[in-house]
Amino acid sequence: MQRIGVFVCHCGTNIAGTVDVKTVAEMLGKEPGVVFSTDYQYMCSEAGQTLIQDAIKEHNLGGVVICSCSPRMHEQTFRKACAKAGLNPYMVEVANIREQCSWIHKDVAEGTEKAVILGRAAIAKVHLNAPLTAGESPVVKRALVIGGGIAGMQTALDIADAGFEVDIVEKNATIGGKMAQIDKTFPTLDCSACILTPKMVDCAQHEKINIYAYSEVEDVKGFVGNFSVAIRKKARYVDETKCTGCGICTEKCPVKNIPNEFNMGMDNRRSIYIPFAQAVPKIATIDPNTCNKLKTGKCGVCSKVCGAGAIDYTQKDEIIRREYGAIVVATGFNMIDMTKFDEFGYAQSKDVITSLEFERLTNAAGPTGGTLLRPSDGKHPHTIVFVQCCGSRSTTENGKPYCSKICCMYTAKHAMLTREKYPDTDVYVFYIDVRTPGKNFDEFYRRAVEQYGVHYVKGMVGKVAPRADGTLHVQASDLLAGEQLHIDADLVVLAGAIEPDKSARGLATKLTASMDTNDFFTEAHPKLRPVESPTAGVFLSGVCQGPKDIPETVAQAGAAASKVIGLLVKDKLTCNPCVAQSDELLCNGCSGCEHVCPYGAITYETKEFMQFDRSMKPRRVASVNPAVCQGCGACTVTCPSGAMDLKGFSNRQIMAEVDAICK
Amino acid sequence: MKLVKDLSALYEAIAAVQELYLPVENKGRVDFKLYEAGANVDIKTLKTVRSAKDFFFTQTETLMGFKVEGKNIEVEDLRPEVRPFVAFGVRGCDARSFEVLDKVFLVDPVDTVYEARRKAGTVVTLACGRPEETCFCTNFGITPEAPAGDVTTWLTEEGLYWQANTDKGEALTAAIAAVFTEGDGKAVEEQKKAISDIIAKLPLANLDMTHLEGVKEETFWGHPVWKDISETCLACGTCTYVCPTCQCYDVRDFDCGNGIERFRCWDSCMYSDFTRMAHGNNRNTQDQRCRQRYLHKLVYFPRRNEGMFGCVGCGRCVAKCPSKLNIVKVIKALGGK
Amino acid sequence: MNNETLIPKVGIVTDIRIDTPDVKTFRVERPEGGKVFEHMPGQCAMLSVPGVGEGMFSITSSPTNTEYMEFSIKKCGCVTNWLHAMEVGQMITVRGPYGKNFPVDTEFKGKDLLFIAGGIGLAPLRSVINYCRHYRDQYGKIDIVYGSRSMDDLVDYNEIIEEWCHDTGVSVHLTIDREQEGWDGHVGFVPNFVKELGFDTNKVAIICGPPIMIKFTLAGLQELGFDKTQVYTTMELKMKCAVGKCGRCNIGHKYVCKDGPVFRCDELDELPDEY
Amino acid sequence: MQIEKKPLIVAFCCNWCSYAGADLAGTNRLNYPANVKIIRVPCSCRVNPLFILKAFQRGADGVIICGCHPGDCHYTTGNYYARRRITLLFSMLSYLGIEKNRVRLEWVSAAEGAKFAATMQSFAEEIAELGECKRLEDLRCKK
Amino acid sequence: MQEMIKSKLAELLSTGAVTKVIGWKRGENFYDVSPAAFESVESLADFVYDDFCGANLSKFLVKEPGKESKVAVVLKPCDTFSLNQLIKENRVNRENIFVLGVPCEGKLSEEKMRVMGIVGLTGCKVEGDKVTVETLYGTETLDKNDVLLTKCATCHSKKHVIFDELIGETGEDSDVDRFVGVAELEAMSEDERYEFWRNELSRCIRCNACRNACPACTCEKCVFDNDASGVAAKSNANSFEENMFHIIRAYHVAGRCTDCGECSRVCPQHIPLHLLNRKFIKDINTFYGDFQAGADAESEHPLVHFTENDPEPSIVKEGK
Repeated sequence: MQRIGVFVCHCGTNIAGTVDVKTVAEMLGKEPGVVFSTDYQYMCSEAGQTLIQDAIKEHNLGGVVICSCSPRMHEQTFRKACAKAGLNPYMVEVANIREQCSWIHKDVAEGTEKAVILGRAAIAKVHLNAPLTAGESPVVKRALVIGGGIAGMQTALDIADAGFEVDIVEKNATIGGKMAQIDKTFPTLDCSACILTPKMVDCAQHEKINIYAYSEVEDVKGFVGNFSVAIRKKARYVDETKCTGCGICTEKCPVKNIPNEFNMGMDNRRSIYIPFAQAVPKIATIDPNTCNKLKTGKCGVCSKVCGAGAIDYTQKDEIIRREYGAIVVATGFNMIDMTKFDEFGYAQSKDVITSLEFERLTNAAGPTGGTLLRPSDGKHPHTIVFVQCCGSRSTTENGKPYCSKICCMYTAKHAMLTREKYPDTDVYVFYIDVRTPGKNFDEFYRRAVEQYGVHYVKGMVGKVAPRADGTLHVQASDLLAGEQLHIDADLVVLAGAIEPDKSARGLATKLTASMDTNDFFTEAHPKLRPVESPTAGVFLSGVCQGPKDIPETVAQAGAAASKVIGLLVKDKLTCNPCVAQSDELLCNGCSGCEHVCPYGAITYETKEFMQFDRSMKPRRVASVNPAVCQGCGACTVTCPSGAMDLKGFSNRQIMAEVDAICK
Repeated sequence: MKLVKDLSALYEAIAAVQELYLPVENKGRVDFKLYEAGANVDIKTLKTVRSAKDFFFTQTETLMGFKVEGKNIEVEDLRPEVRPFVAFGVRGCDARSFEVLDKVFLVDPVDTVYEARRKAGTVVTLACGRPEETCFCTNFGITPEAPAGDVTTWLTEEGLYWQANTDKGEALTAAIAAVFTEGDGKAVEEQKKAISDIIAKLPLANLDMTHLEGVKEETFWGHPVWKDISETCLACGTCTYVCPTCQCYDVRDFDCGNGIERFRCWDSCMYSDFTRMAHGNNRNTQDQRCRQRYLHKLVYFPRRNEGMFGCVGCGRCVAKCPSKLNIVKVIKALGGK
Repeated sequence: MNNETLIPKVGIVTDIRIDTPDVKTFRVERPEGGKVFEHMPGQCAMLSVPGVGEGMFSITSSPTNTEYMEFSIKKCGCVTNWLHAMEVGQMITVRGPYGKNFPVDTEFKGKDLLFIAGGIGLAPLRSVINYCRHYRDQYGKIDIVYGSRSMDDLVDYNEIIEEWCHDTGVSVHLTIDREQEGWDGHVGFVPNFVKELGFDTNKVAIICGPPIMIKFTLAGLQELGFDKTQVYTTMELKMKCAVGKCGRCNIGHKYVCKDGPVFRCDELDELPDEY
Repeated sequence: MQIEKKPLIVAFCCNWCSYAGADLAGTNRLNYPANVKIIRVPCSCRVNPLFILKAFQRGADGVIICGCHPGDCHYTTGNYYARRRITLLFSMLSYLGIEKNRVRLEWVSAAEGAKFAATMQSFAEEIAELGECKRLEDLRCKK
Repeated sequence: MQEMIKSKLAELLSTGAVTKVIGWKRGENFYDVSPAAFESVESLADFVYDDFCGANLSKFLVKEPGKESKVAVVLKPCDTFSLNQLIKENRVNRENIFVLGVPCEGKLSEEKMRVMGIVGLTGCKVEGDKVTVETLYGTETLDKNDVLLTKCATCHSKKHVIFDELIGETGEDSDVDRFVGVAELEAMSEDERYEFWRNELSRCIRCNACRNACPACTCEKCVFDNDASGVAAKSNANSFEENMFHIIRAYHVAGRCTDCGECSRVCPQHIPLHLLNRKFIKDINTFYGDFQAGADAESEHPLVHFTENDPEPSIVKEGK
């Protein structure tokens, strides 16, 4: 029997509005073992925490129940507060009377009754809580960054600058990511490549950074501080150590008609290629799907022209296994497939392009050398229609429910740059809303409208239809004017929604990290832990967590890096003490638990046990590695004798909660 | 001699005055059940699966309740109200078992629940028309042809002969006087004779029990039969639960959420945790537990109760033990056979 | 005798004294004051915590105490853990008294008495000792040999030092198992200490303690010339009903809860060696 | 005092998805019946059939288990094991003649606050229709 | 047959290959055959192998020390599945066991004879499909099929899946549909099923024979005996506890139960407990593919395994 203190939080009116907190405190005060019960405005506030700490000391509390918001919100806060008052933090239970009570019920009587019952369950549980002490596990002082875009690079650089080794795994042949494809950046209009490529070089040259380009994560084992990751280094058929990046092979290769991904397929590359001039690492890669030599065995031109003798057709994928203390996910984004949107005519006309394609069309290194030309006939477009929210903020099947966040600004940028360079061009922007919450953003947008005379039209484009003469008939509504517009455009640019890279879901499974329904990685806490995933030791950087622009990405990258550094500077980590535990005296040795453990945390050994007749009998018994166990409890249910139990969520505790709830 | 020709009329008559329990068949198994019209009464089958001890010593019995609030406790008497009842069709062995149980429950301090039931119950026994090969009650001086009880009955071709033995029996007889006619009782004598003849042929009816007379507690202490039996004893409670005289019980608390109920339930000395307590267990191995069970019936109990054995030879354990271990084997083994 | 064999009365804990690190003494009264029932030295009571369990404990206070009963309880299992966690004012249930008492009014009358206790074994004897001290003139000389693992494990140390040691005709001999700072008394195990003290055999001996201690002390007393009929002891076994019915404490033809817990050592000889 | 006893529903929710989904339902102020009481477990695979039976013993009229969608388990595989275990248990309960709708398993992600509320609403309605659980009750707990 | 087995066992004991034999021993009459341990060649005089050796001896191996000395055990085909399962779960050390496989043509149940109203059993002779029973009250001739143990009437295999030596020949898997009983229940309405099981389970006296005889129930300490488990009980206080005990008993052996039928054989109340176990077996076969526990000593049992495409529990509502 513990001496229990109960603390009921008002949460302003969040709880007190629908739950009679005084009654709750009074009723719970009558529960067996409860020696102190009170209510307070904000338990999580410093004053609230002090109240709890004082009560612990004054009433010699052995257990604390806090009736407040979700334990997912403030359990840690209260545990820490109680620990400061000398109470074991695991003697604290939180009854969720806000998210799961006051916020969903309107009737005070109903809410109060439920709050009391939830409080009772927590009290019943605390009675069976045992002080838990966290174990320790060592930290491997190396980080893995998955994704070599600006997010990944910045994270890697920041970690490496702090003196820790970092590996970057990039699935493409070069790092750089989407930012490398962008022409200019808003709102400053500085050249993207000019600010990005030096960072790429920094990464390549940093003694603490090791880049695995053209590689993918194969599997992930282990746990925070001790991840073991298998990296698949895909075969480039080019010896990295020998290739000088001279590019002769990429000029001589006879297979010429491969759409160049870097330029969004708007020009061609060879079968052996270097994605772009500033690629890092600057190493040629053979595309095995198109290479004649690899497909048919006939050719071998590149091998002949390579002075360094770097071409190796026999190269195989290589699996490298390395240990890491922390993993940062920076898998970035792609634009959604616009061909699904029939109304925009993307599939019907070459002159309906995405904004990223537009970036390439205006980029000096792009297919047109930076001159804005229509893809279909290479002529200068005179009327350009930009369509925002193509697939964003959409409830349709093909669209995305969220705002892609960057489109408003880059569309303003595109419109402005077009008007600046080609003042004879008519530029229309169709928008639902223009969202410009950022430093100098609104000024930038207003400049586009006011100085550059971009026609901003509030309304959505209903139909883009290619005409026989090559022009595009754009049907749209002007919501403000309340009229239908018909525009004959030469070029339509779609600001498509962005979505997480397709590889992210598979990766999330490997990392046991969670994702939301849009495949964005979930953060450990949306407000307070935005760069951590719920899986300890896995951090989030960049758009894989949600849409953001470059400065935000870089900021988050730095934040993720600082979290990683904070982890890596520790020599030991304290483990989650709510882990499984095996009672040797009850264990049958059946190995059921071992089979279901996803972490390989359970091992068996044979021990001799004294029988009642004093003879010794060998028996296999399970033991749990507390550093590896994550506390899911799969083993506990597999165990028929109940030898395996989960600390913090023991059979007795859960049953006590059931009992209390069903009282 | 009193004779009942129409058995259903008898059941109805008894049921009209008291609760009537009698053997009822259910999927080939017969057990004592409360009589209700249309019940599939089966008084020909010799032995019910469960013994008749349930009448007085039920498998579970709620005794009291506790209301706990804060530091306060309130005790509530939850013992059931006992209404007068008739146990019909009890065989001689089970009838003896009541005497055995009396020696435990009715000695000071008297078990009030048992006592109440015992007082409320009228036992109507039935002579064993067809003794079985598992029967060995005669070794304990039981007369299956004329069993004890408040009333003894014989089921003959003529009908059911009825003989009241006690005041309670007379009272019941008087209460249902209308169902009786008079018979000459010849059939009873014939049946007694027939039963005796069968008993002479029963394989276990004449066990040598002389070696159990006047023995001390430690006489059979180190006997090899204990280890022998315990090798394949499954440590289940079948023998104790079908036994009419096994009376060990446990007192347990059940938390109902809104209070605590303390109840008594059968327990078995064959269970490994029977004697386990906070600091040890004085009967740790199955051979010790087997020894306790059999010696209790054959030596300890007689020593305490003027030689009365704690076994009544009903043969249920002989038929029901999953490993076919039983007290007959023990008696024989102790006798050197 | 309580008529309702298994139904307890409610008692309230009015005082809790910490004797040793694992022994506490609880004072129990009726909620309205006064003793829950009368008893004789050596008898036991069933204490229970509803929902947790019931256990048999010897009554440590003397029957001559008219206000309350005391129980010295060592923490060793589920029920005792709960009892140890109790606070004053807590209600528990009590039923009893159970078992045979020490023959204080027959065999012990007028005789010299030798009490030998080890550890928590003093608890059952305290009731007799205080009873005999209360009726001092009815008994001869009283010797008390008491030993424990260490000084801290001596139960009722204050009472022993402040009361028993000052009584006339009462000699107290204390010992602890191992040398300890602050202890200038005897060091050694109880059975050996008894032999060293070398009592004359014209007295009744009462032993209580761990089984191993009882065994060796009994042997020691026999060496000194004691007959088993002069030696009494008290036993502890798994008990549930305390009225000689449930079958747990059955050893041979005896039920410890009813026929014991006090036995004369020659009676034990008759029983199978199962305790 | 109470005119009509509301059916009691126990919901076992895994910490990572369904409990978070329940929180989200709260954050979005999505109403569902108050007779649904949630017990937090680390994972749906922590739900022992004993807990479910215990809940019925104590007077629950319906039990629902919620976990992450298959494939999304925070512990990777927990809900797959849970699915097998729970399927077999439900099948056995039905085999014993206990109403099939007394028990349910739903996958609710952390993002599905609306689904959580809707699920609880529909389950509560279903249980209300079934009424008090008589086939798996312990009368001692219903006094 | 019996003599061949006996001489093999005698050889094992006399050569010191094993120090103990677990077999069957003749008792008071023809059906009274009990499992027994034999430690000397002389003691084998009592050894018996006949139509009443229904008990599955593999369970008794669990308490063997599992080291140093070797124990011989006589196993019928169905018993070998149990042993395999025990080996898989490391409850028995294969190295310390000598398995003598013996053929089985189905064992008889004297209890079935009693239920048929044949009492005072004194003798019995089996000839082909007929069984002639001597009783105190006359002689009866019965169809063997009617008095086969329930488990033998729906025997799933006469093949020894593990043995060191065979006496006679091993058989084949049988094609008897052992799920007929389960299917009949499934076809009933919910109410009918409820009534059926209430009638059956209400007879349970909680003697634990089913549990203690079960070769899969070998827990060091059963949850129902463990006061700390929160579900410990000694008796069924009411229908809930009857249900709970039997659900959990069957559930704990789900995927591990080899369908040896001991639970039904030993139940003094003749509760058809195998129908619970077989329901799980049938469900596992239907939902997750055919699986026979104990068929080998390696394969993972279905509850510690999964596939991503397993059916959802809603299948229970949709189907039968």
